[in-house]
Amino acid sequence: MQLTIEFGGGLELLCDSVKIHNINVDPQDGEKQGSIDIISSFFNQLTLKNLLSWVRTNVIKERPEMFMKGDSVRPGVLVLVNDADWELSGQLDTVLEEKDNVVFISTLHGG
Amino acid sequence: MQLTIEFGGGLELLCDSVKIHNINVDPQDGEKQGSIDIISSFFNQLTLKNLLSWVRTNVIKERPEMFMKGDSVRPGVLVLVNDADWELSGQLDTVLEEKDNVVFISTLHGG
Amino acid sequence: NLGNSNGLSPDMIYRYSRHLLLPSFGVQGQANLLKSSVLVIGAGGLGSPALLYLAACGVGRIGIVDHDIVELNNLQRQIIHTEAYIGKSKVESAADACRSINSSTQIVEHKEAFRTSNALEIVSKYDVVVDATDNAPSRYMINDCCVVLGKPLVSGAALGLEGQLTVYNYNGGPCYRCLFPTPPPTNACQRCADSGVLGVVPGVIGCLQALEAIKVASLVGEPLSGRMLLLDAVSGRFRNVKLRGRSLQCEACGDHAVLTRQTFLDFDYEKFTQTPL
Amino acid sequence: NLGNSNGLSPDMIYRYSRHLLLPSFGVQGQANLLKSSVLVIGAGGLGSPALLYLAACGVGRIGIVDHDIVELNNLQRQIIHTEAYIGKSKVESAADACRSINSSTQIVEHKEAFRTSNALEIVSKYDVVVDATDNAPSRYMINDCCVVLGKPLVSGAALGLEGQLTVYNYNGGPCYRCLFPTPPPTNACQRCADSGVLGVVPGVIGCLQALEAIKVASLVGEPLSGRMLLLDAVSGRFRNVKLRGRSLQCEACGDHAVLTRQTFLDFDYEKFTQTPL
Ligand SMILES: [Zn+2]
Ligand SMILES: [Zn+2]
Repeated sequence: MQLTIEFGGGLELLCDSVKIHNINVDPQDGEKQGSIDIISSFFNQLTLKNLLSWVRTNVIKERPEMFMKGDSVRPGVLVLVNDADWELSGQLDTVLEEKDNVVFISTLHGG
Repeated sequence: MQLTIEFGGGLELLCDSVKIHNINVDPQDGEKQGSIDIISSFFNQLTLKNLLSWVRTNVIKERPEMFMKGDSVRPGVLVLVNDADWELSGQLDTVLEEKDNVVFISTLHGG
Repeated sequence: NLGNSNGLSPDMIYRYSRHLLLPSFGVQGQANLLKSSVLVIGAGGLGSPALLYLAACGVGRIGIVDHDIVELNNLQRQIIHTEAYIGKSKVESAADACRSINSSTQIVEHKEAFRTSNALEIVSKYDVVVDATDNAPSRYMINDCCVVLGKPLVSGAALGLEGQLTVYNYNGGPCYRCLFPTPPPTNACQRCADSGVLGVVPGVIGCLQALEAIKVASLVGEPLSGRMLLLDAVSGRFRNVKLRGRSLQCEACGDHAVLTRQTFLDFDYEKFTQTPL
Repeated sequence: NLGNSNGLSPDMIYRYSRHLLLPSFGVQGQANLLKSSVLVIGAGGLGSPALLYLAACGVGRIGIVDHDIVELNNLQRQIIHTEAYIGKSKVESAADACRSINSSTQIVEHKEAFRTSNALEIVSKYDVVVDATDNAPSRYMINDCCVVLGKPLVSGAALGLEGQLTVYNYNGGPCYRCLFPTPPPTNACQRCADSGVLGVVPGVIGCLQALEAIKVASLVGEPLSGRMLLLDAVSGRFRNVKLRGRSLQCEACGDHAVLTRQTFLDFDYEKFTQTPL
């Protein structure tokens, strides 16, 4: 499944300062890596929970604790699916579709 | 065909100051109105040329010369199809698809 | 157009003529602004442009809260302050600048740190609050104070080459805690002093905060409630984001929230965020 | 971080520390800015914030062109001018304001109308041009002058509750005439004086013009060439638009264009646009 994932608010520093990543997540790939989270159902659906796990393994290069806490994102990170807060689409259970755009952005406090 | 059309830069004044219009353009409707431009092909394709004609008839309420000149838009109007300049998609020959967003915006000179 | 002057003096009609000519703003929008009051907390990178535009546009009364003094390394982005004010109070500097562009607007100086002990009294005197601070505990404190007092909160932030903007606690929309119930780890909270900021980025966000405050105060337009603007200055792109609604579980504004004036006074925001104010 | 000072004095290192701390900007970006020069044409609604941020951030030399004097009805949006300057030259007022926030930046005053007769000489002295004017003939004239001299042009506009921003003639991208080969009918060209403008809207666009000029001058980031930002202040939404590329048929920058210094001098922009300058 082709997805675009983006990092902002400083989270890009966890992946070599690259903000936009065009990725291809194959549920089968995940299985080979031993992650049972990758296949969410018989229908090969990819959920945001699966994606988070894939991103931590394949995209995040350092300090994963700045990205995740438990099986969700750390406090202070907004997740946007096609420019909408993931709370509106089911949070970790959000089912992703081909060409979806997922943004992980840390809230800023500066001024 | 469901489309969203938007007006900006003052062009909304030509249609009761409404900026966003969710429209449903049926090539058959156009034929009944006697406009041969509405059906662009056997495939029921809607081109931007057809859409302009439909908009002038059905959306523009006053001073159509501020919107069109000949069969195109007047000088100083940018046409955007899904946020891209229509020059990139074939200008008047651009073939529209379901749920496309078309913006007509007049260039501003103020400061 | 200018027939019904709605109590505007001839000088005001002339000063605000570009607003009065605007059909969607007009005399009513201007009259609403002139009757309104806005509190800007922080006279730094965000507060500088926000204050200048709020003063210029004709907000009736503007409050400024800050306890800092102007330093040379502020001037790269805090355009309301001049070299002549280095070493002086930011509030005094900003107030003088606002008065010099619009002597008909009332400017109130709050030369003090914003704390739970003075927050309720200060905020209660204004219609709209602009959060132009630079740290996590202030953001939670300002949010909670606005929830307690039912004030709309225009929140902006900028760091590095990015900016964020939204309006909290407005018209049934979410508050800051609805979005961020748990504070982030302290090492995720960078200030401009630590990580730097391109000066014009808080400039853009501060102007947009003034715009949102003007919309709320004038009752014109659709304020960014339940929505957020994200600016990436490197690419020059904005992202228009749809946010969640008010959370029923929110500890500040939710249906079972226990936030009151008293719990607000007793809350330790520095301990909560593990960050000094 | 601040090891290689690249010729920056200790005062400058302190003043610009928030830029130097930024990994993606740093000493090199600041050194580029300090060596650069920017011309701002128009010290009005757009020029006010653009000039303040260009001066604050450390552009080495800033030129200001305007022939107007400050009037009370400018102050609703032209935040660089104070009441004390009403009746005085806008250029003088803006230059004084820029110097007061950054005495280390060189400010050049061009107290004259921008015309074909002086355009080439003025523009040739700067690296980047900011179009902060308010009428169609000036926009065509500035564009053509920038094409003749190969200068990048940061173009902003604001009217009512809307704003537009792009960078022309930069890095192989389109120029103003590529987009608008034929001028619009005169009754489609409204000025702020005729139709009004919400003061903070040119504020936002002017800040964004400063941002784009800083990106071009510092060689940091991706300037808005071949792209346009549209602001709808009522909804608080920005639109990121992809524009056409350079037009081979363009009469200014196309492959068969006949625009030269001489044809520029002879061109009648008022007649072309049917609008007085
Ligand atoms: Zn809440
Ligand atoms: Zn061209």
